[in-house]
Amino acid sequence: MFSLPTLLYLSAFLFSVGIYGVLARRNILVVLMSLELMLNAVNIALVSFGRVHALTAFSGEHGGQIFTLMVLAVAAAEASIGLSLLLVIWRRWRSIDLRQLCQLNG
Amino acid sequence: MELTISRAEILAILPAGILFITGLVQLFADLGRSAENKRSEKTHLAMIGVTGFLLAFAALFVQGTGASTGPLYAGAMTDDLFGRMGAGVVIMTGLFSTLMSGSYLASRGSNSAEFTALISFGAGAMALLCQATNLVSIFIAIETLSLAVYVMAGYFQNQRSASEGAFKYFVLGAFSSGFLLLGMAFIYGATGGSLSLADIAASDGQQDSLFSVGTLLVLIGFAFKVGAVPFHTWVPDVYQGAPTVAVGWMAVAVKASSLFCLCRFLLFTGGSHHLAQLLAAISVVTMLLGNLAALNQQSLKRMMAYSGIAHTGYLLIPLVIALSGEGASAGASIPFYMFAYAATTLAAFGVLAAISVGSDRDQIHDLDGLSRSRPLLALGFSVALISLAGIPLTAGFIGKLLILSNAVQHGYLLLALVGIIASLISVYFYLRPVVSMWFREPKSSFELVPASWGITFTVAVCGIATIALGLFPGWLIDLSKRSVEAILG
Amino acid sequence: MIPVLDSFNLPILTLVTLTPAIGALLLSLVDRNNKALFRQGSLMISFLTLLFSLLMVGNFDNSVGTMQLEESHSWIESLGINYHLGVDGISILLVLLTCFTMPFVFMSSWKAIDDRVKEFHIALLLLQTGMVGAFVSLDLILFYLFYEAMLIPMYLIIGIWGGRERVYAALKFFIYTMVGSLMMFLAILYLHQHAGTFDLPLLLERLRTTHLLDTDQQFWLFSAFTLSFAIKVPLFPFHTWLPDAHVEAPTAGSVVLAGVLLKMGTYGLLRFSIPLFHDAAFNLQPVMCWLAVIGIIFGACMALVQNDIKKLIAYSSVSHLGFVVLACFVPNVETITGAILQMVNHGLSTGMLFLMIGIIYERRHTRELADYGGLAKVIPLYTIFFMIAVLSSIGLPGLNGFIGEFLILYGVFKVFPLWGVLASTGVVLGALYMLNMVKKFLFGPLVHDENRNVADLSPREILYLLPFVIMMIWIGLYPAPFINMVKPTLSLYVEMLKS
Amino acid sequence: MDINLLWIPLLPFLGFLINGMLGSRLGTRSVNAIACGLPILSFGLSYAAWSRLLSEGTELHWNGFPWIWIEGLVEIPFALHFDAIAAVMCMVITGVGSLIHLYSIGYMKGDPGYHRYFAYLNLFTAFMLILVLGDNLLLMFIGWEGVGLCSYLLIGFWYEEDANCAAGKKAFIMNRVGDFAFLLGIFLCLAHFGSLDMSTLTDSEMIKTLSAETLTVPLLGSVSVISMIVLLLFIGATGKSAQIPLYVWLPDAMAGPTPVSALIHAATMVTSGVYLCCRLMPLFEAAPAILTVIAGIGACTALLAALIALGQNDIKKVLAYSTVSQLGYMFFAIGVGAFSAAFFHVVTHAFFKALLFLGSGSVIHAMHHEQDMRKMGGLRKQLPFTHLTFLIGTLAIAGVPPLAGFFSKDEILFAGYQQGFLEGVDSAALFWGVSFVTAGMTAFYMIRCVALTFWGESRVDSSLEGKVREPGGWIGFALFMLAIASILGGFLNVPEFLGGHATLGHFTGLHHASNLPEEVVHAAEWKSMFLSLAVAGCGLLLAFYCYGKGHALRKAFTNSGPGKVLGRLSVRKFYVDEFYAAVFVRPLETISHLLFILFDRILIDGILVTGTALMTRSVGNWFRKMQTGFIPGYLLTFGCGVLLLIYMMLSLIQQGGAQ
Repeated sequence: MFSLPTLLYLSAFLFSVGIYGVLARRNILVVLMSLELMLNAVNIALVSFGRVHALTAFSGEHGGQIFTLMVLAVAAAEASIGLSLLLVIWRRWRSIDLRQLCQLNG
Repeated sequence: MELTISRAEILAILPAGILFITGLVQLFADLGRSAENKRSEKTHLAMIGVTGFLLAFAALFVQGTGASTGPLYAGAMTDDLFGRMGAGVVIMTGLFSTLMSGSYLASRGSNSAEFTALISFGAGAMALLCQATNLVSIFIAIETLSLAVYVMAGYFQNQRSASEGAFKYFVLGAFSSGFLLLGMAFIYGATGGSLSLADIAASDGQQDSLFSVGTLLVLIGFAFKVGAVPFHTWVPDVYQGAPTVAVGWMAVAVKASSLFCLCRFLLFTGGSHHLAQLLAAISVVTMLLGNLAALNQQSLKRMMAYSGIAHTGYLLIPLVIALSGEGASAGASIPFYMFAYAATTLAAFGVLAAISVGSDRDQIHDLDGLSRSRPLLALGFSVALISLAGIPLTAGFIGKLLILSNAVQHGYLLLALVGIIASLISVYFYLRPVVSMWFREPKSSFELVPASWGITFTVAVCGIATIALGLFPGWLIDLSKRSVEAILG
Repeated sequence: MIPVLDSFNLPILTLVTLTPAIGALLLSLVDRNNKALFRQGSLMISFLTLLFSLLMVGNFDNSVGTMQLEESHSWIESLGINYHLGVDGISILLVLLTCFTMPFVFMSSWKAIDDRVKEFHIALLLLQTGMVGAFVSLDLILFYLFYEAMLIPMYLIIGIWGGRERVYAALKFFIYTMVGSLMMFLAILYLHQHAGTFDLPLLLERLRTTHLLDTDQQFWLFSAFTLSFAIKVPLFPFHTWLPDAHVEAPTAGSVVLAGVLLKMGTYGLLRFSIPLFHDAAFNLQPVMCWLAVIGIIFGACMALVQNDIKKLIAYSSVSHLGFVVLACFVPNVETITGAILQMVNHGLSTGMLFLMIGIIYERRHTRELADYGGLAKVIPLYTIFFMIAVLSSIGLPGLNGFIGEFLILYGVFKVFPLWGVLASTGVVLGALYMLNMVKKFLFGPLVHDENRNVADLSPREILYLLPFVIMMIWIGLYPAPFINMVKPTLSLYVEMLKS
Repeated sequence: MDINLLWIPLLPFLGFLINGMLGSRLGTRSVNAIACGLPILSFGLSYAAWSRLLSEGTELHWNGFPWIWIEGLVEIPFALHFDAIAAVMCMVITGVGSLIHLYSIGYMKGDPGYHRYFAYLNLFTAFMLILVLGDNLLLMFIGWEGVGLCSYLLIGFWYEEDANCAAGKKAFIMNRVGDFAFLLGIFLCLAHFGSLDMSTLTDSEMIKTLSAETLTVPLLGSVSVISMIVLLLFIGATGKSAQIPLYVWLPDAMAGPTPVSALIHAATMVTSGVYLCCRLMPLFEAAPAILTVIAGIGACTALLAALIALGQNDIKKVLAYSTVSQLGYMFFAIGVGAFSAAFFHVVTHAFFKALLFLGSGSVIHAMHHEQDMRKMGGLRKQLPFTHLTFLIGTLAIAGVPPLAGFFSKDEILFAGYQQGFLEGVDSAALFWGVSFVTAGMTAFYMIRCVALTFWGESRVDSSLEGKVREPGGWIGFALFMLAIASILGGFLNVPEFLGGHATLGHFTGLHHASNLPEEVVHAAEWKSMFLSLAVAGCGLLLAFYCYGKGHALRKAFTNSGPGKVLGRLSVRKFYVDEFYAAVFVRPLETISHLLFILFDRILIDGILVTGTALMTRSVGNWFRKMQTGFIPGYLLTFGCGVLLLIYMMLSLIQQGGAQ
């Protein structure tokens, strides 16, 4: 009952939300979440594309879905790195405000 | 159907495999005693690393100089000369970085196996990236190596600058991989569900503007990795914060592998004239901004960072030419330039590591009178700088010669002119360290910890290599040419 | 030809070019504290090179005007870059000049340089390879290689062993030169793209027959090449690096700079700019000639008001080389013969002047004219040698300076009287500033007590000054051998330009 | 016996080498022997060559070797030629030269730079001989510049005095200015004659063809090649031979030792300009217009110098200006086409002017280097011999028969008279008038000089009382010989109407038989002779009256208005030096300074070079500022980059679609 465009719009919307979050929020935790959101938004697109193309004659295998799984794995790893960095930063700065990290410049 | 893995397929992943195993071995070897004696050089780690890298390198030779084995693992990757060249650069860099890391880290009291292991892991990922021929494998390889590098960048946890740099790298990196992935999705969608580059090239979705945007987004993802303007903002900060050895490693290996992959990607997808134009614009801005911003830097690492950005700019020129249809062979200058760049940069960072052993010295004036206290280091660094400036009798000159002559050959006079002007500007800041090393007297306060054999060895070898490649580049150039022809099949 | 020599055919040019470099490599293995060894070693190496260069002259056939002693090996095939060497009448004297100067440069810095002796001698030897290589290479890239390779050692020599403002001067020298040479680099690449070769003889031939360049291309390429060489010469508006470089450089540096390096520019004009792009050269003749003439007069006027001896002589170089540039752009056999002789003569006279100023600087550590005066009484021998150098540089008939100037001025006057006349005024002005300098420097009352007990020339110093004097008198009274060496080449050259 | 011409200049040159290198080690005696022996030897050689020329009429030639020799383009050999004119000059140079060398032994005794002095003197002799013997213009130029160099060195011989060096420098530069023109002349010759050999340059055919060709010269319009050449060469001569406008160096040149003044600045070097003209007589005669100019310059120089000489108190200065004036005579003679007269005057002038200088030298020597005549007077008693010889010289220059000066000067004046009145050339007549007056003034100021120095009551400084005594030895000898020469010199060239045969004129081939009827000429000659005698006599008498006996007239004149003005002008040398300084020297230096500051320092170095550098660096800083360090900023840059690129991409695609 959902057509491809609808799904794509959804993913696009989520991706933009992700971008907005990354750009606008100062809380590192939120930023991390937004980053995840971006990746997952793309996942939706991939899956839906995969779904469509699986029906078409050109290629039988479910590349999109496989890709999505891979991305999930990667995203998990990335998240773990991100959180550990978050800890380090909390230890040094006693704050998780993005704008505090501005000693290196010029 | 039963599962078969052909000899070729084994051979193809041999280098990467060896590297991953090396990393594991290093971790295990250091198990148990990792916590204490972080101050010892732990030569055994270096030894393991070196053996690993040498083995991997040997594996490359086993793979030989044959053109290509065609698609392997259902088109996920291939094993061709081009890939091997890329792997070669990466492995070389890894080898020397491992050599240097021991004493450097020990002097900072944080020498544990993770670092060398991360180098090995990263190297493995990079080797794969150079061979990857499928969006999925490309993405995975990139992410893997990025994760390794994020950690290395923030390796000095007790240093604010390190953590800050690492985090910046991470956030921006994740941001960019978002776009990379989006681009891949677009391509996937536009080309009717094809993921392997071959299929993409074959498919008919090329004209679709969705496809063009997709390639553009992928390009942006890579542009971030190689530090092209306007996606370069992380470079200086990360370089400054990260351990000097790690910086050397990143500067060369990450850039090299990403560029090899990008080159392969663009040659396959064939891009479009529009993309070529955009890329040209990017390269012009990158060359100019990199060199100009480097002019007044006081921190050597930052200076090298901007110079790295500038060199990315030069390296984009052959891609522009390759994209614009005529002269895909222009890409041949990339492998050579990367080798030259590797030798030069490693020599430079070796010296930086040497002077910052034991303390955080990376100001230009910290080099004052180095030619008296450490003539060899001074000489090596000077050679490196001269090569970076593209002055004859060095590898850097031949690299520039290749790129610029290609540009002129195919009528990109403007690009060539900008390149010339940029390198003219660069002469100024490349000479500043030379001035302090040779023309100034050492400061009395300045006491150098004698450089470890690993660093000295690296500087010496890379310095000599820089000169040698400047004098007898013929064979490498031919190899590069053949490798690019190998991609095109 | 000396029959003995053609029996075994050595790669003479390679020997001449690479001997110093190899020597430098060997010396780099020696322990840095063994100063004497560096001095004697490099002296021997340079004498060996001189020997080879004489061999070269021995094997050089005066009756032939084409390239001789050619050596051609493919170097980087994939880029079509060859290791192609050769000499003809235009280059041989300059090679000779280089090899002649170097040994005495080494002798002169025997005492003067006591810090970082190792680096100094290695740098100088590499510099020599660069210079000779640039003169003999017939492949554009090879030429560019040597041309640039000269920069680094010279930069170090100025920067390390130079005077107070050395860093500024060295940087200025480097950047100035780079500006030009990078443009030339681009032009070389363009030429390659156009004619498909870096090989000079081939290029000349193709540009005339198959791959003609249109006017705009010629204009731009010519400008690119000429800019680089004009900076090196230095031609009038591009000259401001020279005084600084000369003043700050150590004696050896100044001597090499004035003696040989500047000739690289005029040589380049003769060898590349003009024959490769002769239409553009012809169209721009007025511009170039006016610049040259202005340079002659301007340089002289500047020299007139200097208080620093080295600066004064630096400006005199601007003036003297103006003659050469003028000659290059009014090409006929007389002028070009004159130009080549003038290059050699300027190398000898100015080189000697700088050597002698180095000598006095070693003793008094000042270059200000005001700090001197009345020295003739204290150091008569020095005075005599200095006077000879001065007279040769102001072109006294019977000394070398006159021959070149006469041929150039006559050749120019014959074709363009106006430029001939204007340029000739340089001769008068030359006498004016030089004699002013001599008067303030050597004659007049002995006012400063520090000068009362300055030591006269030592035997070593006489030993390395004497050859210069001998050459000056030889060329001045019997230039025939030198003229015969260049004549056949030049008649071909001029023919080529005519066609 | 066969004579190799090269030896004539080579011998003195050897002397230069030996004395120059070893002089300091050799003893005075050997220095003397070498320094004087070798010139005397070459005198012997030139005598031998001369006698051969007389007996066999063979002009010796030395082929030498190719000098500046580009086959078929520029062929200038290093060759010497010994013809009549050269012969006479050689005799004068080596003869008078040797005497002056001998004289110097006495004069320079005990000078620290003794050997250096003789080395220079020998070098000068060598160069002078090259100048004379050179078979082509360029070789002559070697000598020409060489003697200039020696004069520079010898004027500045006592270099501790700043003034002396200045004088030497001035001389050299002034000569260079002349040589500049000379060089251009040489270029023209080479360009049009295709060779610089004297034989070619005097070849009548070529000259005829070339005088047809014309050049267009700025300011002068179209001029025939020959005239241009002649003009340029003449300008060259004005430098060497101290004519207007380039004469100012000669008086200053008196800073050198007196024998030098005698040899270089009276007898030989300064006359080389005249020699050049005589050498190239056919060339000069082919340019009548220029000859008029030469005559004018000569006459004016003669007058101006004489006027200045009137007011000088330095004995050498008086002689210097008289030299200038005499040289003016010679050029006047050339101007009116009397080359033989000019050349004759060169010879006689060499004798008596050398004599006068040496005389003044011995006075100065006796007075311990006092040169101011106001501090002399009454020296007749202490220096009888010097006085006698000096007087002879004075009378000779004043043109009292039968001394040398009489014949030569009379010939010159007659030549002017002839052209002016017999051939009716107005300009010549005018110039004759000028030089006629000058003749009187010459006599006047020379007697004044004698009177102030030797006659009247002594004004000698008391410290010198009794110290002043006759310098004997070589000094006396030289004076004696030259006195003889000045007495007899005139008989070399006695004109027909006095029963002579103009020997010198015929021998050198410079003599022209006038095409006017015999008796007319002779009548004119008698007339002109009496006139010149008269004017000389008046000058003498006036001088005797003014300086010998009462001074009433002198006082009356000097106090009168015009007298004051004239006196002032004369003493201040008509402000010519000041004029040159104001118009040429100082402007040149100021302009150079300005250019140096404005152009080199400020414009090029400051604005262009440093400016560019600063600009680049500031742009670089601007880029650095953009690297703020704020992560949101970075992310924003990234995002904007993406958007921008996508936008560009899409618009590009749009355009692509449009096409």
